[in-house]
Amino acid sequence: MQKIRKFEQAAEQLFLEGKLPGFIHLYIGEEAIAAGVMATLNKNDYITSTHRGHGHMIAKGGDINLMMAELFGKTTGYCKGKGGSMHIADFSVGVLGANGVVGGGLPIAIGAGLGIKIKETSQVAIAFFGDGAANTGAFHESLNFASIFRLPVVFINENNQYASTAKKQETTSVENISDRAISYSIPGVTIDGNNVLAVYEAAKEAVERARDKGGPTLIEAKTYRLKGHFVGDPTKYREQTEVNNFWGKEPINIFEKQLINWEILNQKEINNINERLDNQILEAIKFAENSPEPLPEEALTDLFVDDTGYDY
Amino acid sequence: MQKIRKFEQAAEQLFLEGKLPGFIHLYIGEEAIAAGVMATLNKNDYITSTHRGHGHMIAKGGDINLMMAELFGKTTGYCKGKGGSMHIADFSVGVLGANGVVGGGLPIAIGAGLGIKIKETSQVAIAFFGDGAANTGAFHESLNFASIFRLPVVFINENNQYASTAKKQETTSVENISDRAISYSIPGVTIDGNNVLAVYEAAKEAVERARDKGGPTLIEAKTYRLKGHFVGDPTKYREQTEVNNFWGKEPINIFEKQLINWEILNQKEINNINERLDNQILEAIKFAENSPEPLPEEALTDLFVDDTGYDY
Amino acid sequence: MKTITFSEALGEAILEEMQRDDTIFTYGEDIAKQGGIFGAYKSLLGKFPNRIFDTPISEEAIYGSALGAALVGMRPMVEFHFSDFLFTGIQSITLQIEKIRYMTGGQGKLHLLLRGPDGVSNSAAAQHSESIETIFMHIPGIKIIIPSTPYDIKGMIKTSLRSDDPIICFEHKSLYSQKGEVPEEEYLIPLGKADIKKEGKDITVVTISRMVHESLKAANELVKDGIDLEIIDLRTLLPWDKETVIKSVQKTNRLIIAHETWRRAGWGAEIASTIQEEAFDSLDAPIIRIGAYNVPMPFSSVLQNFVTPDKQNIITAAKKMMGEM
Amino acid sequence: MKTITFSEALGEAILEEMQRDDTIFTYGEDIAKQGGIFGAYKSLLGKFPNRIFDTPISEEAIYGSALGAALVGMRPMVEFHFSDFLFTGIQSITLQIEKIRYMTGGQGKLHLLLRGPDGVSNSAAAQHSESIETIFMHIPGIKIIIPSTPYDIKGMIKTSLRSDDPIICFEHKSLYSQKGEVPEEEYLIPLGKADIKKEGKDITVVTISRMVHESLKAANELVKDGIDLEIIDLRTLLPWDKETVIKSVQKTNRLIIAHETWRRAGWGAEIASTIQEEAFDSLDAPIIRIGAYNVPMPFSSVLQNFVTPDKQNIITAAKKMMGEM
Ligand SMILES: Cc1ncc(C[n+]2csc(CCOP(=O)(O)OP(=O)(O)O)c2C)c(N)n1
Ligand SMILES: Cc1ncc(C[n+]2csc(CCOP(=O)(O)OP(=O)(O)O)c2C)c(N)n1
Ligand SMILES: [Mg+2]
Ligand SMILES: [Mg+2]
Repeated sequence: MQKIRKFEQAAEQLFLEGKLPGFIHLYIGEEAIAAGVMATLNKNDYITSTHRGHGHMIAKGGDINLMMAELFGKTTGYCKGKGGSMHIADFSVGVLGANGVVGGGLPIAIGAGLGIKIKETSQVAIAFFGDGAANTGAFHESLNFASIFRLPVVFINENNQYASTAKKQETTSVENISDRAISYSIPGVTIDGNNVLAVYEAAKEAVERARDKGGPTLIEAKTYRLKGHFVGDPTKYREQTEVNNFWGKEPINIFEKQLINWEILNQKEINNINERLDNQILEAIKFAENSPEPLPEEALTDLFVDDTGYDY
Repeated sequence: MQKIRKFEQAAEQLFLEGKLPGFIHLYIGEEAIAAGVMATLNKNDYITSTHRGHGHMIAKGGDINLMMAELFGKTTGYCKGKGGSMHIADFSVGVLGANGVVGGGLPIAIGAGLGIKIKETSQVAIAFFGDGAANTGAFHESLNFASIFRLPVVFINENNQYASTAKKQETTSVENISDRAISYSIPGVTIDGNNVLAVYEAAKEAVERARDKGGPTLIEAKTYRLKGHFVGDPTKYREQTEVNNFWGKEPINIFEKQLINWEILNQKEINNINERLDNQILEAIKFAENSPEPLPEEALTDLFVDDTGYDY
Repeated sequence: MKTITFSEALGEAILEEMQRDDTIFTYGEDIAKQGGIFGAYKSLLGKFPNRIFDTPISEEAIYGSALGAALVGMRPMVEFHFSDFLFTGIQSITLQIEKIRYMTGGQGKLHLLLRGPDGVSNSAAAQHSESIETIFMHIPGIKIIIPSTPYDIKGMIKTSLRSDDPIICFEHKSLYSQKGEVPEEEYLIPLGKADIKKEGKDITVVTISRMVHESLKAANELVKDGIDLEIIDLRTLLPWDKETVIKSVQKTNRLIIAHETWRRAGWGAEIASTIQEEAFDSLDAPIIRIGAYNVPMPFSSVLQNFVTPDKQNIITAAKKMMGEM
Repeated sequence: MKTITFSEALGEAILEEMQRDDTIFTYGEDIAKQGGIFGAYKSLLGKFPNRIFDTPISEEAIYGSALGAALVGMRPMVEFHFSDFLFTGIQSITLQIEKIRYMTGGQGKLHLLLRGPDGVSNSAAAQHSESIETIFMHIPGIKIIIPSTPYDIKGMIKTSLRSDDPIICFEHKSLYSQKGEVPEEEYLIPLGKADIKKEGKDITVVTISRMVHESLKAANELVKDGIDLEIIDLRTLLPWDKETVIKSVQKTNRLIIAHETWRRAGWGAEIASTIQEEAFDSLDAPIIRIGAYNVPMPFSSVLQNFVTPDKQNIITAAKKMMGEM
């Protein structure tokens, strides 16, 4: 979680300094979801991510050097500078892509589930998606499809209460998004997405069910988007008091206190971790800054495996 | 109902005789739904229909001469021969089109509802759609949209247990399609779609709620498609015994018996009605057969209101 | 005359027409609360509370509902957020809006307007950078406007909001902040009429949107090479103003077509094919088409700039055409 | 050699490849129970129960799931039912399948095949008659095959099921029942290679699918007018075989492009523009494009026949081109 937080803070700062191009959507405040879910997965399990995907990548085992380089658009980045923040992927650790299309990852995740089912392995596929995405046609089609074929897929709704400028209740006609599970005859549960242990427990149960051929689950993890929709968002659609209030409930602080209370870590150990992470982030930035820009002509590669005869 | 039945029987026969081109999807066995719902509407209320739309047209007050002519592709038809069975419409009686796209009418219906809401009239819009359509993204988006804006729309699901070759339970992950109303916080009800009075009652309640700004309702009318998906369908995906069984439950016979039992009509009156209808159908066929084919160049009209400068 | 931005001109058009005609209403994602991503709705903030609102992320329902609303007598104007997201609801356009009037033998008037940003800007990458106007030029049933200046957007949006046909309007992201002169008094611009943004005698350049400005820059630079471009801004892509183009080609005998969308099977191919069909003997050289390389838009600005056409492509093409390279 | 239908040849290809490679599986609407609307799945009835199945009517999920399945190592083949219904799920293709490999810097192999019927047939009307291959030629990221004979479909589907790139295959409805010769032994046809279906010296006709057969009929009839057509069946539309076309045009000096899809901004415009760019001096006459009138497909067979191009359009164009009309 802390690694995600620090990565995001660095990304925010770099963006505000004008060092990063494009759009950046920060995961600050939502880290417990990625961390809790990914702790239940193996490396060869799959996830599909969203436009707010840095946290998923890091928690699934992505390399922050390659991530940072991609944010900079450098040739050493995960996508050789072709994707950027919204399209980071690392198929080798099972991240089948962030996605700039709201709801775009859901059909891909069920496809991974379909592949797993036919291959008869015990992998699972996780689809992360936002509260706004729960109103897309892709959501409905994907959940029905996954249920009908009892696919090993877990749907993780990150309900951060906003879809860019729109409050969840202004656009979403159901109190708990998990109630929509009824429409697909699958288990649905709403949990505190700021409590990493609660996330872990719910995800574990769902992932085990999926591995045991018990079919999909819809988990709604309630959280809050502490930052603007994207870095630079004027955020005129909500009160600062609301934001401040949720800063008091942010997941990392809560979990740190628990770890100290339970005497699992002490403050010194936490400081050490933080220091190590700070260094890793600095390393990542250095790696990215020192990496070369792509050559223009590299734009004409990577579309097809075999591009014989193709006119660019 | 009987008018629909007879129209459909005629259409079936004409198709099998090779007189009608294209695809014909018959409403035989489902007549009580159109009849029951339309009895609750005014002429200036709107409906959107489906590929199986003859029944909706007739019940909403469509002219069977113009319908039959359209099935023949004649220039006197509702669409001047441009639409055919799957695209019959009569905006003047509020039928905003049959639709060859499964789920295609749902967004149109909510748009009609939106228009009504903004105009502040007390009209309503009805969306008819099949069990198969309940698995499309359009269904989900439309119901959520209608709920959020409390639109005066009633969603009538015609659950005839098949989506072409697929049994409802093989593709639809919920026992009752009306249970999906929960996902949109709107009333949902399942009724016997072969009982015209039950349809009427449920529709009446929903239509009144819609007119009173109470928002949308989802009604699932259970019925059975007594004929193939389209005329000519080899229908290898179901047993004839199942079909025979449902012929015993078809709506017209049931309702006729009730009318006789309650002494509302006697057999003679029924025979008279049937005779009158038979004549009307014969008239319609004659009208259609005697109507001229369109001229080829008429293909290049009706796209735009103002086609200045447009190259066909 | 006043000097205002493209966004402001667009906002003025919407405001004036909504005041004039209360059947016009407008909706989409993220437009009502902040005045729209690119500021087009700023002039509407606080006005018409029932006639401007935000929707769920449900593009098929959004576009399809515009059709339904038009059929019951309203004039909906929908923002499609990013042209890329037309794809998430495109059946409502290509299979419904574009077909229903024809299929029903001319019943109904589809007075609806879909509009929103398109084009490449600032490393938005592959899913937020597309220009897909060609699709709508190919599939019959919706008119296409693509204005390039504050003057044009205002006059054409106003005309569109009075039209009885469905219209889609693409606004290049880079244009919103560009300024230009707009008359104080009301005016309308007819659809289907190109605007010659610069007269010239050597080469006709047919273009739209951001590429109009790139063409003007190219023309400026080419002066020193003694090459005189005539720049035709089509403004309306469907129907496009064939007469104006042919007349120009008959004068210059040379044609370049410049668009930002992918070169392959882009609308430039339609113009080129038509002109070689109808003015074959006027052509002194092969028609040159300029468009993006046929790849998705990459993120890195180095790559993005390489893939996206600009004035330099036009300069190079013009010189080649005049035999100077 | 044996003589079988297009459907049967397609079925053979699928069966052989599924037997050879157990990562291939196939799904769609209404394919498993009756052997497919056009019979392509008849040879699979009862075989591979887990690898052929029917889905809900959820096109966005269907097409998108093919991408997911490919990314986990499978080779999905999806039927899109009618090409028109590509629109109800097209974001999964245009925004996902066509972009993900590029966006991720070349990660992954998208071995997936989308296939299904397209084209005009028997008054199916506006929502069931479209040919929309041009869209995929314009938006980069998927290869397009459009075979016209039993021999071609078998060899090209087999090749496609072994390809590591995403492919979309359009099969004209009128072809399924057509018969042709197919070798007993296994064969593959490489993608990207056109096939000269008839050699000739006067006019090159570039075409695909049903229009190949119309062109052959036209060629037959034109013999008596002393006009000798060379008919090039592109077979693969992306990448298309430019070399073969240019070589032919250098010989005949005349080019007709004939497709069933709408003429305006159809792929014929791409071929025409490219050839006038790259073989300007070989052309003795303007290139003629043949395509449907720019309207949705009407229902009545009188209207449908008027809108849809056929051999007569080719005959007329050829005569005009040779100065005989
Ligand atoms: C199909 C589509 N429509 C609209 C957008 C523009 N958009 C980007 S993010 C966003 C809000 C998403 O909200 P949510 O799903 O709750 O995710 P969050 O941003 O809160 O993580 C919107 C509307 C998009 N990217 N894709
Ligand atoms: C978007 C779309 N996908 C597929 C089809 C092909 N199709 C036509 S009708 C049909 C089945 C529809 O089932 P249902 O909604 O239950 O209606 P019913 O035919 O039973 O009345 C299918 C799959 C279509 N017309 N549109
Ligand atoms: Mg959200
Ligand atoms: Mg059904």
